[in-house]
Amino acid sequence: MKEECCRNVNENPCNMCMPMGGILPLKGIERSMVILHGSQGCSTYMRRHISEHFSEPIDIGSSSLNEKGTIYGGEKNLRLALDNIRKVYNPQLIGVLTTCLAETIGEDVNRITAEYREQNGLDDLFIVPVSTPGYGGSHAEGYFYTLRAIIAQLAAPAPKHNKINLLLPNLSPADIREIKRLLAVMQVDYTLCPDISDTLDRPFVRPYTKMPEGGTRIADIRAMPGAPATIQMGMTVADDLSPGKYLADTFGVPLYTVPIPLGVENTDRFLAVLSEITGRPVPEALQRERGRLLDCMVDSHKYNFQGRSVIFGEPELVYAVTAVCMENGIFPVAVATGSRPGPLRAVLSQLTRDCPEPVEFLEEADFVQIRTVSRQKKANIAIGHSDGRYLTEREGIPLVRIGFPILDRVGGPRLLSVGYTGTAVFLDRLTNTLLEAKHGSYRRTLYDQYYQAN
Amino acid sequence: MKEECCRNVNENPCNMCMPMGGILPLKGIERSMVILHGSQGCSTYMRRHISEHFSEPIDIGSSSLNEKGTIYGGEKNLRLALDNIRKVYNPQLIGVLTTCLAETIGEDVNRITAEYREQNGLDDLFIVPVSTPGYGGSHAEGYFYTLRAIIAQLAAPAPKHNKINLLLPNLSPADIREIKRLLAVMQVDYTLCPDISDTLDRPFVRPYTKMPEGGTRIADIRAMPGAPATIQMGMTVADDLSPGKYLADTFGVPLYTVPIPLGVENTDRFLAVLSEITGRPVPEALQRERGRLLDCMVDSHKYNFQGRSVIFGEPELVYAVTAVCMENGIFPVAVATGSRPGPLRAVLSQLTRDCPEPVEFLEEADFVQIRTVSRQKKANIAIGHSDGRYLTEREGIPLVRIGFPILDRVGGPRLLSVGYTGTAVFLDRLTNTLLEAKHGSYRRTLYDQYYQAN
Amino acid sequence: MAFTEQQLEEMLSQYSPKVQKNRKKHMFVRDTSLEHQQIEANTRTIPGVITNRGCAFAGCKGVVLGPLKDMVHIVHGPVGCAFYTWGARRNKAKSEDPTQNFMNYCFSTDMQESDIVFGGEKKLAKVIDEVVEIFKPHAITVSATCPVGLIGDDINAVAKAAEERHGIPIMAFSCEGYKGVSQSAGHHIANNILMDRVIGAGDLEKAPGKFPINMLGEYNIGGDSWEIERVLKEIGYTIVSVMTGDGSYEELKNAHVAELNLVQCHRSINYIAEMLETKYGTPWLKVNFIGIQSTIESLRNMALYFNDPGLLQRTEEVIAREAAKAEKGLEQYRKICEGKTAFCFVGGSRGHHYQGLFAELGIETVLAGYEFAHRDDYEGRQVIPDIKLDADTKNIPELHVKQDERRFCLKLTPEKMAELKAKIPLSYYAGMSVEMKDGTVIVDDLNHFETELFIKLLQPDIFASGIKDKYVVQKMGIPAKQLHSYDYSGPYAGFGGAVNFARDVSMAFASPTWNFIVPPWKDQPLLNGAVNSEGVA
Amino acid sequence: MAFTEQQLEEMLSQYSPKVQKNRKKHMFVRDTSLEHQQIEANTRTIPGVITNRGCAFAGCKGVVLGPLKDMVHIVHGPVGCAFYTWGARRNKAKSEDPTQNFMNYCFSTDMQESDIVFGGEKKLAKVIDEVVEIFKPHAITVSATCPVGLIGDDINAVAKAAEERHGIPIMAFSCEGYKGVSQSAGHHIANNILMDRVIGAGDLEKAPGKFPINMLGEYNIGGDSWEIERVLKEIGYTIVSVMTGDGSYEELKNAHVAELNLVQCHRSINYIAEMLETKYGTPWLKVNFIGIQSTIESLRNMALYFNDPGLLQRTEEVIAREAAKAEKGLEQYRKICEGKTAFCFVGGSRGHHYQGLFAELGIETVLAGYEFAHRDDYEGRQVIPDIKLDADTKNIPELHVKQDERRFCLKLTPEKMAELKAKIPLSYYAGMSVEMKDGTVIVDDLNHFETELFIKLLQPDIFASGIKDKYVVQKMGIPAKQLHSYDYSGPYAGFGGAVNFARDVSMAFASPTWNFIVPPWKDQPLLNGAVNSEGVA
Repeated sequence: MKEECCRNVNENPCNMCMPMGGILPLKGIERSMVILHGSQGCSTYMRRHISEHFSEPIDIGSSSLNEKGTIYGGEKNLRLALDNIRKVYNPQLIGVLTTCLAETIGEDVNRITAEYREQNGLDDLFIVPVSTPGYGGSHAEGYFYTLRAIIAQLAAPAPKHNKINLLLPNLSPADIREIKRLLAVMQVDYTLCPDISDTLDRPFVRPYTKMPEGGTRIADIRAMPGAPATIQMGMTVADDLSPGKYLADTFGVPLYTVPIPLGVENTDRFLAVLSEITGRPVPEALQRERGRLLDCMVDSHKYNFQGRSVIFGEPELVYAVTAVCMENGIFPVAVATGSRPGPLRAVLSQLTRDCPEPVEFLEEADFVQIRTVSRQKKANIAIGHSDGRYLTEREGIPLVRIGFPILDRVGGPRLLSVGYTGTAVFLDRLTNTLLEAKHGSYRRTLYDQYYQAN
Repeated sequence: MKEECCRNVNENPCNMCMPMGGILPLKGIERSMVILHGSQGCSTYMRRHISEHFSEPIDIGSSSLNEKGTIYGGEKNLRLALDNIRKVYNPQLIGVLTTCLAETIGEDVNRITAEYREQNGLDDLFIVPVSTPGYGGSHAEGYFYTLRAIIAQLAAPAPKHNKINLLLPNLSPADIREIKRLLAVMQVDYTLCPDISDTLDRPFVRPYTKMPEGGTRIADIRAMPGAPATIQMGMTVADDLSPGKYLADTFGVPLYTVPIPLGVENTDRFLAVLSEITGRPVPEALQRERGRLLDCMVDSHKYNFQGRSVIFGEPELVYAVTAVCMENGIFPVAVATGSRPGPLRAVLSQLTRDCPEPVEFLEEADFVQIRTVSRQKKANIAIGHSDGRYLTEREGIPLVRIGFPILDRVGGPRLLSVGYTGTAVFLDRLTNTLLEAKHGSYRRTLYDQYYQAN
Repeated sequence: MAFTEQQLEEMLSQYSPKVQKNRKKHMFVRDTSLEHQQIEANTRTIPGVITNRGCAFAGCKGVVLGPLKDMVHIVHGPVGCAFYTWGARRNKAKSEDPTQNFMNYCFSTDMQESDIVFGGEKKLAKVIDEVVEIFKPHAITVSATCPVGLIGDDINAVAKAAEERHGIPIMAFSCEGYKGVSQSAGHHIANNILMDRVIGAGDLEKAPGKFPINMLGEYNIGGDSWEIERVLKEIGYTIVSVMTGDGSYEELKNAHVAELNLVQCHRSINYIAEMLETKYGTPWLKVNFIGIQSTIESLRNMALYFNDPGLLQRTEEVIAREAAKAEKGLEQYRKICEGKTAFCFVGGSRGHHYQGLFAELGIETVLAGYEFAHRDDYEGRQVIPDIKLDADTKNIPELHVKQDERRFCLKLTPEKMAELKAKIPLSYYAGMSVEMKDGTVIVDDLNHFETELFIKLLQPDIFASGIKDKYVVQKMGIPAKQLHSYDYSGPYAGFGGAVNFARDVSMAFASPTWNFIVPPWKDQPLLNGAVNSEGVA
Repeated sequence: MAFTEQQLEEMLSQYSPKVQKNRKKHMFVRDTSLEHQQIEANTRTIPGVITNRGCAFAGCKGVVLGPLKDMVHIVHGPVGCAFYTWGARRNKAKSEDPTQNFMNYCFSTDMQESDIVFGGEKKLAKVIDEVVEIFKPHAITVSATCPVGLIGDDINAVAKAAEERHGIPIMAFSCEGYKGVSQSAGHHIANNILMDRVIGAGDLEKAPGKFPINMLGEYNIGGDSWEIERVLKEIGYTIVSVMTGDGSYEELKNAHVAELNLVQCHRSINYIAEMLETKYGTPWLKVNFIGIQSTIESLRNMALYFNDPGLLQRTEEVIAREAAKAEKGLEQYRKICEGKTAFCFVGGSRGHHYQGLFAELGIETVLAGYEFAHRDDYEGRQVIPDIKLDADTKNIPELHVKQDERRFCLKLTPEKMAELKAKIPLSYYAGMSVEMKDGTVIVDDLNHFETELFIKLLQPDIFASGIKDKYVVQKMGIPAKQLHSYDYSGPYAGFGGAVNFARDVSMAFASPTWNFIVPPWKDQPLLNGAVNSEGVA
């Protein structure tokens, strides 16, 4: 619950805005572009932040609405933006995300884009309008809402095939590649969406092309209704934001909801679902990886048991990280998200029911609240994106970086944390952070006392 | 060169002794055991250190020589040790490593083991006696000398086949698994030796067995003379320690010497050799991994260029790490090994010829020398095993842990650093260490000045 | 490599005729044989053409207000815009009073859908109350994001009422993102209110030391201002205020006592400079502390203005010592940089300022431009009367100040002023273009499409811009230097900064990393000379 | 779960008859109905049977000498043995004089092949000279590794000559690894020379405070000694020296002024305790500061010895306060530990000491044993006259001390002594076995093969041993607690340590990690009851 229900100021936010979240899945569709319908500042700020996290070019168009547009509407600008984006990028899909401005002035982007498409005879171009005002939710909601819109726009009745739909939350490219490896080992055919593993972690290749290779193929999204099942990593996704639910309700595709495969149990669940759908057992090679993770957990459990974690970020990631902490006795003292109330509370309270101390759960949290509770409950390890760095600077709580955005370190896209093997290296990061803090204080004493001797 | 040529004391050594190095390759052979012929303390100390690095049981027999043995010889004890090890472990191969004691009293282990084998009619058991007195060299020499002895003992004329011999220095299990993945992607048949990737990074599996699964198969080692080529990661291995040279000289197997595939160029070289031997090109998938590494290098090059590294450890690893530093402008100010003079000096001076400042090179170094030169030459990042922690504690130089032994952190066996993808995550560790130090000092200022405000 | 108008035309021919016509006006190849080369600037970016421009909110809250450390800056709007301006610009600050430094904080009213529907005034009022209660700041700013103006929240009224409630200045800035055509609108909005409400609000009637100056348009990115101040203080200047790097409300309110205003970034702050002259009779001097020669020249011009023998002498002494030291520092880097070329597209003054420093390293700037400048920043202030005011510009309110009857005082006689103006850029800026060489390219509001084409045509050795185009260009194989945030480095201003800059630029050239960009299995020329044809607008 | 002799026999039947016979002597099932149960100990480990035992060098340099912080400990030999004793035992130390703390250093003569051939005496002499020059230590030890004795280096002569050259004590320890049958030989060697050369070398004739004591056989692993000293000082004792945790040459040389010697680890230090009694007339008291009851008992016994009313009262006051606090701390952990069983195989005293603490947590010790103990450590000192001295033991020189004519002084009258001996373990140790319950197993020099069998048969909930067997047992699914190094934790001694221990042991039980050891696709019983048959020796 919120620390003070009557507090209004948001100091040091723990989340970004809805259109920011909408951009990410669009970047994981093959040859797709994004236009933000609003002031050009929105596009610039979001490009800046996404670029810094991924160290990649992030091309996002803007309809560059100005004062005149606020009075007469932005249709002309949006049409011009569509023209220009089409000419320069020749995309197969354009996502049109609204902003505070477009929504406040009541732009009907569904109509505008539909007419535009029809008038220009653009049968081969998909345009996905999504209503993502900044006040409509956090970037986490924007992410799933947009993913749902993409699929709702594209999916069409299709003959049955054997590719499982796999719908992902905001994961690192390295994590997505690891999930693909697991799928390959399980010999599963799949349509993974969105897939930023190539588009937002581009190799250096010649020549530079404006549009990156990779992303989920549009034909595959079109055919999603013919899939034997949908697996959605979305324990915390409300039904009205859920693309998997859409496919189930509209086309009857069976939906399996699983957590991000971070941790033993979550990875077990993912593989068990794959097993169930395909009828194929988990192969020996993955069982050995699991055995290695268990071995690693056993080896580190004593150090980990001394951890008192504070976990923050997007609900879906927060859920999975909490699971890893619970499995390893790094019991969370607080779990926080900047996002709005949703299913997280219920699944989290189930997950943390065996916690020796009650877990403080903060929704719509800012970092002032997170810092306060971390200090009060003596957290000694923080896990989340890099805006949590003030927990280190001001409270001396070391931060293990995971999630989005990571702006003060390199390699966010290369952070591997999922699957048995990924969990083991993620856990090593946690354990070693605890060990370093432990040795660090010992070292400090040593340093003070013996420095002159050396 | 040694800082003071006439110095005798070794303060805080940077290396271990020869039999320690001999144990490691023996642990990478399928169903093999080791007996240390000497005082039981040798076995106990080495088991302790290897166990702590790998978090794995390390069973090593001892002939438990005592004072009587020093007078009358240790043959009886060694025979008894062989009996008991055979009975409990039922190994396919036993390595008998001598120690200071056995060598000083002049034990003829070749004769003893040969007679033992013959007298007991042990056609199916290989016994590999190796002369590894503690004063005979560092553990790095012991490693290759033992690997050579294993192959020399086992290899026999064999029909031609298509499995390439791949001879490895002391790498982490995670690195070996990555090398195997590269070989699989390149569709290469191989005999990789030694292979500790399963034996010293055992999954938790039921039931516990005394002998781990995995390791290089003895039949494969026997057949090494029939291989189309040997690839040895051994730029720094002297001919008389070189198993690859042995196979070339004795059986005419062409020898390709490559560095550990750490860094772009070293990985290129490894893949190019595979390409050359097999006639198969480097597949697109690996080229993309290479492109990702380049992209990562470009993204981080500015931060890395501010690095002044001090690198220490086993010669072969030191060479490869130096290559990564050279590629990324983290120019080394000093490179040190506790090992004896060997080929490292020549290959290193070639590698570092473009360094903007001359690189201090220390052979047979101890940590007092390494600390002195690090301080004098203002190193700001140390790269090596965890005995370098005093560089952090006393000189404030952060340490990026790699190699053996890592005793003050968990996950040494899970440290991935080779191949394009491994290099990228290794490089991220370096870059983020530099960034953390940079932000750290900024933070300290912030902390001092603004702490009360918060 | 001199570029020609013909090449430019060819390049532009890839655009549709309409866009071609538009964009042609925003660029030219420098030709000193022509009497004057005009450019179009500060006009709307074409929708869908991806540029680096931000919005009015960015210019107001992000650039001008943000660095004022002892004020709490509340963003009224949904949380995103506050988040995006949280610590993103590396404008450093330190404070003697740690309870009055709010630099690392981010305050938002976090408007929700219901606030949009029912109005956010009450929430804003409550947030102000909470902020006052918790932080007790000396002053507060409230910046509006897009929806605020649209739903009709009267932030001025809310601020005024809160001001009365709490007895501290609370200023409202209607800098909604859709105002104007770029962040430039926001600078203007911020300038107006700071002039109206802050500057002159202090009680000082006389500067606390000799040769009192304000430093305008210096935002202390990476510590730039600290390096400049170090030298100025050593020469003997009294720095009354810095606008706004490491700046404070407390200093700013007494800025009227300065006897000279230095203008570093002309674009973002010339409004205040002009108004200070009108209101208090204080002339302003265009300075440029980027590069050794520019720094020396700026210091000499300042000394000429005050015309004090001691000051003149100390100026020369400090210059001699500092320049010698810096020259020594630069030497090793010049070897690496000599003969290279740069592409320099930044903000509203750096596109100009860094050219001199590049030149000192032996690097020629082959293309330069500004993100959000006006014509005068390219062509010089003499064109201001000729600038057509379009609707977007007209929407930004002008503040008309008058002489302050009590405090106005001419700092120089009109004769002396005229004499000095002939020698130094007093209350004048000649713009960027005039200093550029024939065959170099000047571009306004460059976009991603053109960036790529220019990179291929000009093949520069280094690309100086920001994070949004950095990765495009690096992926083309060209090192990039962020001149907005300095890639976590700095300071780059002044004598010491020049050496830092030289070191960092040399890094880009010398890093062995670039040796590896041609893979062994695929050997291609570094750059495709031909423009690729994947799409034209 | 009571174990029976029959089960033991069955288990041992997997050995060959010869080994079976040997090993049977080293273990028994406790049966209090028998008058006495004898064990064989301190005999050779069978070659090829993998145990945890180290060597004489480990016992001498690694255990006893290593913690003496103000001496430089030079290892004469190839570099390995020095490396392996570098910071591996977590014996903590702090020093008032930072120039005289060498705890984090490792010194080796790094002998090479040529030194083996031509002798290492000259090199050793040079190394001593260098160490004196660089570090100026108050005293130096030289410990020999295997080859030294074999090649005939006379380290005593080298040390003596160096001592004369430098004027500081330099002591040589011929603790070559092949001496004796375990580290126990090294303890004895170290004891002898410390007694001969250090203790009594100081000038003090009287302790600097009341109730002066030495604490023997306490190595301050994880700060144990600090926790014990805290309480002792509070009661009013003067701690003259600790042997050797956080110990120093400077303290040790005045150890003769103590009026009582406490013995914590009987095995490693009883030689000195005895010799101190012979030479100075100071009795020793066996103490056990592990566990709350043992600590209380030890404190009361000490107070009884000194028999001072104030001391007795303070003892009870401190006990009351500390025990209450610790009890409170233990409460939460008892719930987790209650009903569990432990397997406790450690060193030469902890195998005994920790049983009481386990019991206080509700954990029964089902098997206990020592790595390197002698019969008296199991059966009590009364068996010492009956112990057969084999060749290995005979090789360790005995030091025969005599009464110090000047300093000898009976601390108690013979009558008082006899009276006290009836109440408290004065100059006596009853051994581990006597306190163990029927049906528990006592094993000497346990090996890996037996460990596995015992684990399967006894199914303990926690395994307390060291790093070499820890991973075997963890891979069998049983949590392990290192009682050599404490897994980076501690202190475990005294009142505060008991709570730390309870916390750490509870961790092992409560960690959710253990919930995951049965994979979902393979459900097996936690332990195979049947002994597996992969091989028998």
